[in-house]
Amino acid sequence: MVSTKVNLCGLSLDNPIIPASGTFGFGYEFAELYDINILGTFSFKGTTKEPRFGNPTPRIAECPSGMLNAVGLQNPGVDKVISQELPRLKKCFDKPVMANVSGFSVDDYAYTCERLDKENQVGWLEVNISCPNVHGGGMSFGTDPKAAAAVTRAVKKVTKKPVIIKLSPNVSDIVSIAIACKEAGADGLSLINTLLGMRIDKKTRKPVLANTTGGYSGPAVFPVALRMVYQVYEAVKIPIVGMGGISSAEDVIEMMLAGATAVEVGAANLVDPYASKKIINDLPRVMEKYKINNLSEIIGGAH
Amino acid sequence: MVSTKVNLCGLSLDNPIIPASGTFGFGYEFAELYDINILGTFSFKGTTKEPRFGNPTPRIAECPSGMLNAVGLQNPGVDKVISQELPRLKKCFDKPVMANVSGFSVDDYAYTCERLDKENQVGWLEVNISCPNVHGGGMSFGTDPKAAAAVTRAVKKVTKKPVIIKLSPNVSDIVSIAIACKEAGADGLSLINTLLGMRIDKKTRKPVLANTTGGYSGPAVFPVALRMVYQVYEAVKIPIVGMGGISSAEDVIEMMLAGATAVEVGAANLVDPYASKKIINDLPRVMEKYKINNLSEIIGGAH
Amino acid sequence: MKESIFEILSNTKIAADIYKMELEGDISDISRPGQFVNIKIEGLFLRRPISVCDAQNGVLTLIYKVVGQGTEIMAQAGKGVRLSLLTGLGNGYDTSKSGEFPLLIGGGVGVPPLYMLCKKLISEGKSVKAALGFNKAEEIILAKDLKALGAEVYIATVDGSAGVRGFVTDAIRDLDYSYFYACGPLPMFRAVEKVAKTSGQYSFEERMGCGFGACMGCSCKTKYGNKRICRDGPVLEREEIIW
Amino acid sequence: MKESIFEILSNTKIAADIYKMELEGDISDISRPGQFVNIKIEGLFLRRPISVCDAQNGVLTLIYKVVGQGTEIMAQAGKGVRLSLLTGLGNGYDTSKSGEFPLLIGGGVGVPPLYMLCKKLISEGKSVKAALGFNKAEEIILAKDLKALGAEVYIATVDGSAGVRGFVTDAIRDLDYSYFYACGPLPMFRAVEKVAKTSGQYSFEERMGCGFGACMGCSCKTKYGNKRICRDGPVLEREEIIW
Repeated sequence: MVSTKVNLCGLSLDNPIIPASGTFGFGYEFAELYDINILGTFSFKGTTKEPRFGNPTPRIAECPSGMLNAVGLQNPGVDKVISQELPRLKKCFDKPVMANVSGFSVDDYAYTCERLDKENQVGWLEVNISCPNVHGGGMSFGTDPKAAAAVTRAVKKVTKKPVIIKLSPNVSDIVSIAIACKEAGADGLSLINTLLGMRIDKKTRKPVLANTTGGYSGPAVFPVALRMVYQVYEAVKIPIVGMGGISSAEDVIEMMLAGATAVEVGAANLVDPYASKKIINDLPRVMEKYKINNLSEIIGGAH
Repeated sequence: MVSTKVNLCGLSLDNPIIPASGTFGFGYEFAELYDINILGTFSFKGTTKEPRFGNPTPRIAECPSGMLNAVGLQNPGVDKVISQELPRLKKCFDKPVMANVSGFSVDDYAYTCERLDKENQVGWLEVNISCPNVHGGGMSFGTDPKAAAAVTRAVKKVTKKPVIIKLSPNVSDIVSIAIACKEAGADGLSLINTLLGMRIDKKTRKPVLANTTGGYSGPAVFPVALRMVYQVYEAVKIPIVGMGGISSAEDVIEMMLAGATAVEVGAANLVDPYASKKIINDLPRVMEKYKINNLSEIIGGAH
Repeated sequence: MKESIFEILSNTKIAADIYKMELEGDISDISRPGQFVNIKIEGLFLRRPISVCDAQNGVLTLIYKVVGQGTEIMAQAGKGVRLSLLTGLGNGYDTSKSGEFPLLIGGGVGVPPLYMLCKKLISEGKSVKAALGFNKAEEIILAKDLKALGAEVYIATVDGSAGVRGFVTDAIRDLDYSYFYACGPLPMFRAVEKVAKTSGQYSFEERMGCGFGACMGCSCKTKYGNKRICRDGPVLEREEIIW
Repeated sequence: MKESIFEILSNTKIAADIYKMELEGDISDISRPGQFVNIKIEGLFLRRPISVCDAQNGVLTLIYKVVGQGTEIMAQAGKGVRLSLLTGLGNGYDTSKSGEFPLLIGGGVGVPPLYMLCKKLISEGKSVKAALGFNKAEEIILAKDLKALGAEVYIATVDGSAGVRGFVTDAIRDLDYSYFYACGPLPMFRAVEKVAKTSGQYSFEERMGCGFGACMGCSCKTKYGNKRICRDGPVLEREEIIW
């Protein structure tokens, strides 16, 4: 009997599978399809201080082994998330949820995190300093070690919950950002956010996305994500949530060998709504294939 | 009758199709398969001052819609390239060839470029400041605007031939590198080199590549390449050679709409040795599909 | 919503660039006309949403136009090919508001979902008029089929090669109707909006990520707040739309 | 080298994890035993190199072991499936150096290319011995076939379930031979190198990019300079190898 349990920043997960923010809403669309309590946890839709509609459409484009999105942090705002989404989630999810937070200033991040810190349903704060689809904010915090550290410090001041900083892959040196976040007090890191990409419609000769560029996700980004998780694991000894194109239990093993304590599954949920469930069901078989009894023992195993 | 002619830094190309350095050797393996004079030109194997064996094997790994390579600039060195490869090439290729040059110091680059400047067969110098697979050099020049400018200036001093600087995508801000190269006198830019990636063998629990990481190429990187070409075209008005996952005439059109004057075809040549020929043969039909009479007119058309 | 495997029974060209595909599979989740299915296509990452033309006796009928990579591959697929479909997607048309003599307004490849809608309305004892707009006679689809269901069909073609010359709005100007249901391109909607005399419902198109409400890829603003075309739509009521 | 489409005639399991695939197509470029083909596999980017077991009368025979993603997909492919192959890759074995009584040394899934080599040597009037090493009796392949060609076959198995107990080197110690041709895993080569009494040729394996000499993905150093396993190899002469 194999064990899929892992410990993420002090909280135990039945398995390391975490649907990624922006691909799982606030959970209840998927709760209609299967019991989402089988998940390790999930990261809910990126939440900001104020409600946001996000970018104009089209927001989605097809790519080789992946997709672009330029949703732009559409969300009801932290007030409604607390007053409406969390109570509704409580009906279908008993576990601590990962609260994904974005902002446009250090104060934004601190405000939203402080509000969510008071919610018992929230187990971790995943602070997204890497959204490529919003202007004046988002990714800019994720490409400068000083700004990344400033956000981390501000958030740590207002919460006792574990703070996981979500990093951008669109940088020359992700290790320097990771180190800055760790030294500013981050309890964990999640990576990678999407790669900045673009498609052009050859008939109209215009960008496919109304936002011109978008975030690339799907299996195509997996080798880049794996490399960055491997590099960050070498440099900082705080837990890493690995993500980027994970679509099978085999991918989960590979990402954990690179150094991930848990993994987020993103685009795969959009193509197959049962993807996360299937991965969880496949894990024990794949663990046996690779002679793994205790999944937590392979974390960083490739180093 | 459509025209596929383009002008790259003062030299006319019958078509914009250029097999990329490292995927076409010095041409003659492919000359056994088809008349390589149908090409716009090609960029020969990255050449350094001294001969290099490159990295230990395995050097290659499979990826979703692409591959990793960590060859590490294996080449016979500039002396043998001039004394053996170029004469042999002359027998099967009448057009000016693009000479791809790498180095480990500014002086290396200058030395090798100065030697190749004297060769009539060489039409352009493509200066690779972005190889992700060599240590102490290669990519480090491509991730710092000052170093990129220093290489560009040194090379420009020793040659009258058009100098095209090959940029790395593994940076926070490729536009700043592009501007630095242009201001240092670059006649053109080629992008993107490969994305730094990695795979792990789940059975051995070790990296697949002996070099641990490698360069990711193939259709998977096309949306990232397209985005960077689009951004660089907005910022600098020198010709861009666009590359990254191009495998069809449709891709060529899309890359030129983003701002490329010509394109390099890389990984596609390795999977289908006739890929570049097929793309050239398909171009007129695809141009008609999109109502393009003169290919050079669509350069940057999406802006 | 249900994920299941369908097998192609037939896939034939019925007009310029327009194909009719019949598939066998589990249609139990398709509850309303105006819903769509999301199809996994070999070699592509995202599924492709196609509106349901008809669904009965375990057979799903799709009529689609070849407009890009996805539909090009679909058009090549032959009998016996098995495809993964998500079924029962979208809200679909609400026939309870139709009144006694509703009007269907379809433009080009927007016509197919109106077929299943027409069937339902007629089964509910309503007398249905259908106004269909096309570029030219060769592009006309489903006109005979709607007549066969018992609808009064009015045709408009841009080049006048069939029916009245002009747009579908030129065909409905003098018609009497209790309610309308529209499906077609956005310019047609804007034209209809100007001349429509009653309440009605429009079915919208948008590039989608998931097709079931998870990714927020196809959001739009309405008078009653943000809606997801794939889940809260694709059918919106005239009164809530912000043009 | 030639790029052409082959059609699978049969694809059957012949031992633990080992499959035999017969394909029909243009084999005119396959000129020597020890060459390989590079196969495009649906859903994967890189082709997969497989050594040629036999090629005659328009039929190509491959014997391969399921070791990863590519060979797993190959093992699923049934009769009638069409595959793009690059044929005539690699230098292959040079039989002109064999002398009158050459020895073939094969380990596990390294045995298949020795079949076509054996055929050629025997057709040249040479008397051939073949020493084959396997883990256990269930993994033995091609022993009967080599006998049927007229070779004297010696078997070694690690668990002693067939032939002599031990490695293939334990089976060749007392044999007389004029030259040797080896194909198998690197540890076997190192063992052979210690006991071999004559000159010979080894066929090497390496992860390849293109398979035809363009990408420098499979380079190795030899006493006569750098060589590409895919084009200057896979067969190297004992004298040039740097161990």
